[in-house]
Amino acid sequence: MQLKFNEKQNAFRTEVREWLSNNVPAEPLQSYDTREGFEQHREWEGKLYENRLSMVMWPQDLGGRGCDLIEWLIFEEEYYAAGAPMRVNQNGQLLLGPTLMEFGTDEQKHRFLPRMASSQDMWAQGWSEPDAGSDMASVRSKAIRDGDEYVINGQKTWSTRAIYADWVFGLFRSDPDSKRHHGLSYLVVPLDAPGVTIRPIKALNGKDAFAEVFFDDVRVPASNCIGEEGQGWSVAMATAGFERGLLLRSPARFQQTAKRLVDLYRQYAANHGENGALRDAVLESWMGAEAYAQAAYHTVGLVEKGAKIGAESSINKVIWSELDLKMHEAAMEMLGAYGELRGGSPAALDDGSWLEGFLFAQAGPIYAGTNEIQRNIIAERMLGLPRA
Amino acid sequence: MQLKFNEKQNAFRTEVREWLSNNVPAEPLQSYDTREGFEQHREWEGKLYENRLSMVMWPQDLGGRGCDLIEWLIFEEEYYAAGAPMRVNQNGQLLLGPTLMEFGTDEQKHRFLPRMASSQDMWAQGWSEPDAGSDMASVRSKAIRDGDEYVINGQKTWSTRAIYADWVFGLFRSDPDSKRHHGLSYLVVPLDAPGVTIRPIKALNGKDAFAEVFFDDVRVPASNCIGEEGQGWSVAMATAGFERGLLLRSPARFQQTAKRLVDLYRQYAANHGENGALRDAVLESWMGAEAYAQAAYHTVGLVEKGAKIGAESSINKVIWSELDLKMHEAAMEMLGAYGELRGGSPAALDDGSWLEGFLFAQAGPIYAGTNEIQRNIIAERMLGLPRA
Amino acid sequence: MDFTFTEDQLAFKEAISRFLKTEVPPEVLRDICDTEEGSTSELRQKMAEQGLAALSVPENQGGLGMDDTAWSLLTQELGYYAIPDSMADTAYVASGLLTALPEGTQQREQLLEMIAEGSIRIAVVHGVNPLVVDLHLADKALVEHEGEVHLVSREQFDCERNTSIDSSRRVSRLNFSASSASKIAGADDGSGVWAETLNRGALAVAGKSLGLAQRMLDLSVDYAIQRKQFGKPIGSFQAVKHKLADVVGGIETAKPTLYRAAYALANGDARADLYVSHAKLACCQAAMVAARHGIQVHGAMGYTWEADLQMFMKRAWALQASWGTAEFHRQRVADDILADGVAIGPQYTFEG
Amino acid sequence: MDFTFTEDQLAFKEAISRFLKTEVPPEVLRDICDTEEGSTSELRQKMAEQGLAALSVPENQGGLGMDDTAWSLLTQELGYYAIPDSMADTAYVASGLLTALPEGTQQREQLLEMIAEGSIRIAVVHGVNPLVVDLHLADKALVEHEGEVHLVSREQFDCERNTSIDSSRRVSRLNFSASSASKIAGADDGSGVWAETLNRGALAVAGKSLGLAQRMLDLSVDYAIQRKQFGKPIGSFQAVKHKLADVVGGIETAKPTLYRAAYALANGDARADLYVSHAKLACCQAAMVAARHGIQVHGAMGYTWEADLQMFMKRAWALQASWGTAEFHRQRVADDILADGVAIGPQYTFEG
Repeated sequence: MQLKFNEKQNAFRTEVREWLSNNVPAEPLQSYDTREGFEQHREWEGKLYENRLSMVMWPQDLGGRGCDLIEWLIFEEEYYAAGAPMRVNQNGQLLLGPTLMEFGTDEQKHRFLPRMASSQDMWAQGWSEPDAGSDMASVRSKAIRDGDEYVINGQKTWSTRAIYADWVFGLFRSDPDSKRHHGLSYLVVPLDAPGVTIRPIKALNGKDAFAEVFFDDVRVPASNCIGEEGQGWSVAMATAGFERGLLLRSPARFQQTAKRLVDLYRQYAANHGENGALRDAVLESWMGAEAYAQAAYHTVGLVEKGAKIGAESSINKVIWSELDLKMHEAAMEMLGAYGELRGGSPAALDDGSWLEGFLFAQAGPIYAGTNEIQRNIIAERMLGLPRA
Repeated sequence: MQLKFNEKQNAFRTEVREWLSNNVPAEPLQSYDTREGFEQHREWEGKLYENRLSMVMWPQDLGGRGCDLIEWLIFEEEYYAAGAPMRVNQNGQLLLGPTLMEFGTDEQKHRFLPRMASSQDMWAQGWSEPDAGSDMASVRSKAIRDGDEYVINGQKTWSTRAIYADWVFGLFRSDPDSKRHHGLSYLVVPLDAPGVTIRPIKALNGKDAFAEVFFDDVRVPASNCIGEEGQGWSVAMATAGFERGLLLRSPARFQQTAKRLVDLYRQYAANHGENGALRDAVLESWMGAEAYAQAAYHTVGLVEKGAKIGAESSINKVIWSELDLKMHEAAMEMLGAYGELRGGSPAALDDGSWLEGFLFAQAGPIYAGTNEIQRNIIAERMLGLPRA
Repeated sequence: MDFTFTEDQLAFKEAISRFLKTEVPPEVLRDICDTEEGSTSELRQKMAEQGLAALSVPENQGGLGMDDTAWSLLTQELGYYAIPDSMADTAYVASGLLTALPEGTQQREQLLEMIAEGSIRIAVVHGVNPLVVDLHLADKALVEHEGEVHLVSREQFDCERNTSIDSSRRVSRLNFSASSASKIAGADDGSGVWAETLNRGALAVAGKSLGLAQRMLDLSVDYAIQRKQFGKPIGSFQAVKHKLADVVGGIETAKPTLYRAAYALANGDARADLYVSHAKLACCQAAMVAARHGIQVHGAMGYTWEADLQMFMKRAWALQASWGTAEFHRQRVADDILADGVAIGPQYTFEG
Repeated sequence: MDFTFTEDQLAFKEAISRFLKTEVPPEVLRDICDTEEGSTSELRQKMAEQGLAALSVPENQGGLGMDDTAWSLLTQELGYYAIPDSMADTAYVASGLLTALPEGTQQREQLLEMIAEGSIRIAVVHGVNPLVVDLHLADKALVEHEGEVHLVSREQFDCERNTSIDSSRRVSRLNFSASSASKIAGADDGSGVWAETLNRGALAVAGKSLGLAQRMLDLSVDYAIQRKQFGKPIGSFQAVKHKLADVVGGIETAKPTLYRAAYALANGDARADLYVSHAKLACCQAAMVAARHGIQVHGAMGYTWEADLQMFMKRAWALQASWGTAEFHRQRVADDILADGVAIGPQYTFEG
């Protein structure tokens, strides 16, 4: 055990820190759930990419800088500490990216990954279908092979920011007689292809954060299939752990929220006096975020020694999502009557940022596999409890 | 709505209060989970009975004084406020008692109820069987009719204090070919009958609080059957709500615990300073107990106007059992390092009474139908959610 | 001892419930959210016609003279239908305040009559509740100032508009200059009146929160029965059942505290602060649990604007700290039950 | 940066685990509970032979010179098997205390050698931990007195015996008269030493609690798989699954905090108090959750003396406030992270 960073790691931290302090926009970008904000974020991602700071763990020739997991953690720490913008292309970068790395042909990798890292291509995911939700294998959309093409018909839903994005990826039933997780293929589809219709779905905050994507005889070349035809389920599952795992929500995000909460409490206590229950909520938040960070370094250490991340991803998912809720609930309590105010309100204490976070935190236990599903996975895969 | 007691009610309260203040033993009785303590409690129950204060709601001719539910609540309030002994014969008085009232013949009522009220007969329940637990219908013990008698073979378990008790009641399979809740009969069996063997089960606190009861060709007269032969399930179910309902754990019990917790906190704060989190735990406790009390008066008001208690019993069960846990957890935190000490320890702060309560509170979410079963009942019967 | 409502009270509540159900279905609610004013005078007028405006105005001033217990039922209905209107602020809180002022206080009888007729909107402004709903529509405001009661007309105060997460809830802060002209009662009369008013404000929030909790439960139950996953209705999964069972538990234990508090207020109970704060905490907590479990049961659908759930969740969140934060009310409970020689324990459920 | 253990450390832990599993199965635990002494010299001797006694005694005094991180693994094993012996108090806490005293301190080297040989039991007595395990068996006690370190032999102190809910845990309070004869270090040296000692005591409790949590989880999983109800293993019910999944979550997030704290202590980190208190809170909390959900999953069986679960639950409850209550440790966390200008945030996970 050696809990010190080496020189290379320290140098990388310094470089990232300095670059961010010179480049993070002084004014927060607009919400990436709006067209304008989306493009602002695309621009920011381009800037990151230019400095090889978009996907630090990707190989150099695909637009990254070949960092290891420790360096990635360092990057994340500095990124969140600097208050840099939210990452807009994570569905591509974190879900499709690793899949392409593992299953993509060389041509596919070079075609998609650098443009994904730079956000020249923005990606939406098409995991869910109506009436499917957490049941990912109940895919009804079809992609039938016709010569060198697939003809796609069907519907995806809960595609994050699909109305602004350029591409969508997902599972399609390429064998029309198959059931459940058999006979599926993993395809990528340009959202401007003829036959694609996108209908926005407004989120809690009133913004078009999701969309339904309809496919009506949409044709894509067979080269848009990732992995073997009919093997889509294994292709998707091999990296599905990533979505739930470490990369999606790095500890730094929650450590930064915890730090802001500590600041909010100090301010609260200065105005209203100490409050034991709120103090404890703040301490619990800080400890929860810190424990998650330490667990991440611990896991990363094990991974570097050859261990595989398994159902631990599910533990992380449950922990950060519930931690995020608790932190925002505590913040709302401290804001008191002003907690309900949205940004732009003259009486808002923080221009509505805690409120926006509170709303988004509500989705945490739902997206990327509901916490109920995660708890089933922990119980069944880690503890060996029998399926119902 | 009229939240004032009338003169009769106030007079009753005064009578009970005075009688208790003159008669409650100055020294706490020994635990009723010991032979000696059990007999001390029997004696106390006899004294209550002499003054018609054992089963205040029962009719005069069966040993009670014909009180209504409001008067019963008043009795309970005074009883717990006076710190009077725990009731040792509740399994008989609250589970079998109402069943006899509804299904017993006149002969059965007069034979059993007054002696039950006075605790001359102490009753153990035989609801559970090995491998049955919360699944009450999986009865395997048999009671086969042979002329004017039943011949009983089988085993019951979790019979509270059965090693000290005089009688046991429960469901037995009188039709050997029947399944689940069909073909059961509700029988009462003297524990000194030939063929009955009792093996104690030690509880968490080390005392013989439960027992397994084995039946080996035990013969009881057919007149020991309550209700019709083969109708045992309906007989038991008609009043099973009572166990989970209001009567088993009156709000007064928890209000008294909450009051003690307030006292403990005041003492804690005097020694260690105010503590916001503990203060809040204490406030929540008081509010929880008070809400339960108010809900009880509300329910009683509705019952007096003709409403039936249904799944509300399950709500009560969940609420008081979890409240009791929280209160005792808060108390343990306040006792700090001394919380682990049992009665008789020189350093114990409260002679171990909070610890005993803490141990007993652990059983709350389990006995009388686990809280998981209760939540199923609430969801299925009150909300109409489909069974699995 | 009778902890139930009369047939008349229940019948009135039923009538109002039917009326609101018909007049303000979720579609109408959505339409009103999109208006500039956030509230419509038609709806206000219709509610007045149903008797809501006159409910607790004294009979002398043309009202029905009903007390706080009636409002403990009706505010639940206002919450259940998430009525985008500050009717209770005028007809319950302001009316209660005016009634409590000495007879003959300037404009007292006249304003009460107008409330009963449904021809006036009066906002009540108190430091504990800095964001005032529908202040921009108010004809008059009754304002707390150093314990005194001030009455100001719309043209005499500034209204700083703010945007709530609940888009049917239009909240503003008031700025005005207190003067002897605006004062209608001094601190000697005012202090007691304001204590009562604060309790009414909090109790109205409690009742609405409880109604919201019930509505969120009902929406979630419907969804859980109808929505299928893994080939079964999700309501058949224990995780869903147990969450909704906990919502029921929260509602059922909060309900009697609301009624208890209303009774205390109506009968001048010396411990009304304690009971009101208990009710406020319990009802708001029930609503928070209903919202959290409700959205979880709804899954991704619950996170959308399209599902009706969001309108009720947002109202519940907004009401959480309205008329006193949780800490404010916990402190009031503590001030009572942790005091020396206080009457607590099983004998004092009602007569403390 | 490497947040993992070496092969050697893990192998040593494995060996101790196998040894304890064989030597102290639940039956033996039950037998020991019934003895008068509550601990056996045979078991103590065998543990010493395995190298536990000498583990962190400096090599100069015949020990293995291993640091706190080794103990963060081994205390988990002591907890997992609920070892009814105060070995860690002597071999970790007392040994650490003596090692930290200046060389040449009266009896220092001699006592360390005896610890390494396994020929002495030394109790550590500090105000934060008034109830001392196995004090009645101790040959010596190291006692905190106004920041000084006092060393007293069994015949020089009174031992007030008390009965714990955990019947294998024999706790006593110590009474003695401090004198210049008993003093082996003054407050100048002593204060820093006691601060470290308190952290070691708390960390040993944290490690044991985490081991207990894991054992309660394992027992509950076994039970849930084997026990059937309504025709199915109860482990197939979501309510049971989700409870046990939460126990896993508690354990997995507590574990790295334990290692982090041990590393801080071993390396003289200025914020060791913060990390130790975090670990103590997280590990004790994990054990409390494992106990609560464990008994619930066991149903009535969990409430009995017969089910093994009870031995582990009781130990977990008893350890909850041992070497500092939750509030004591929360206050230490608050003292650090709520202070002015403190280094918190994502960049300071390790180098604050």
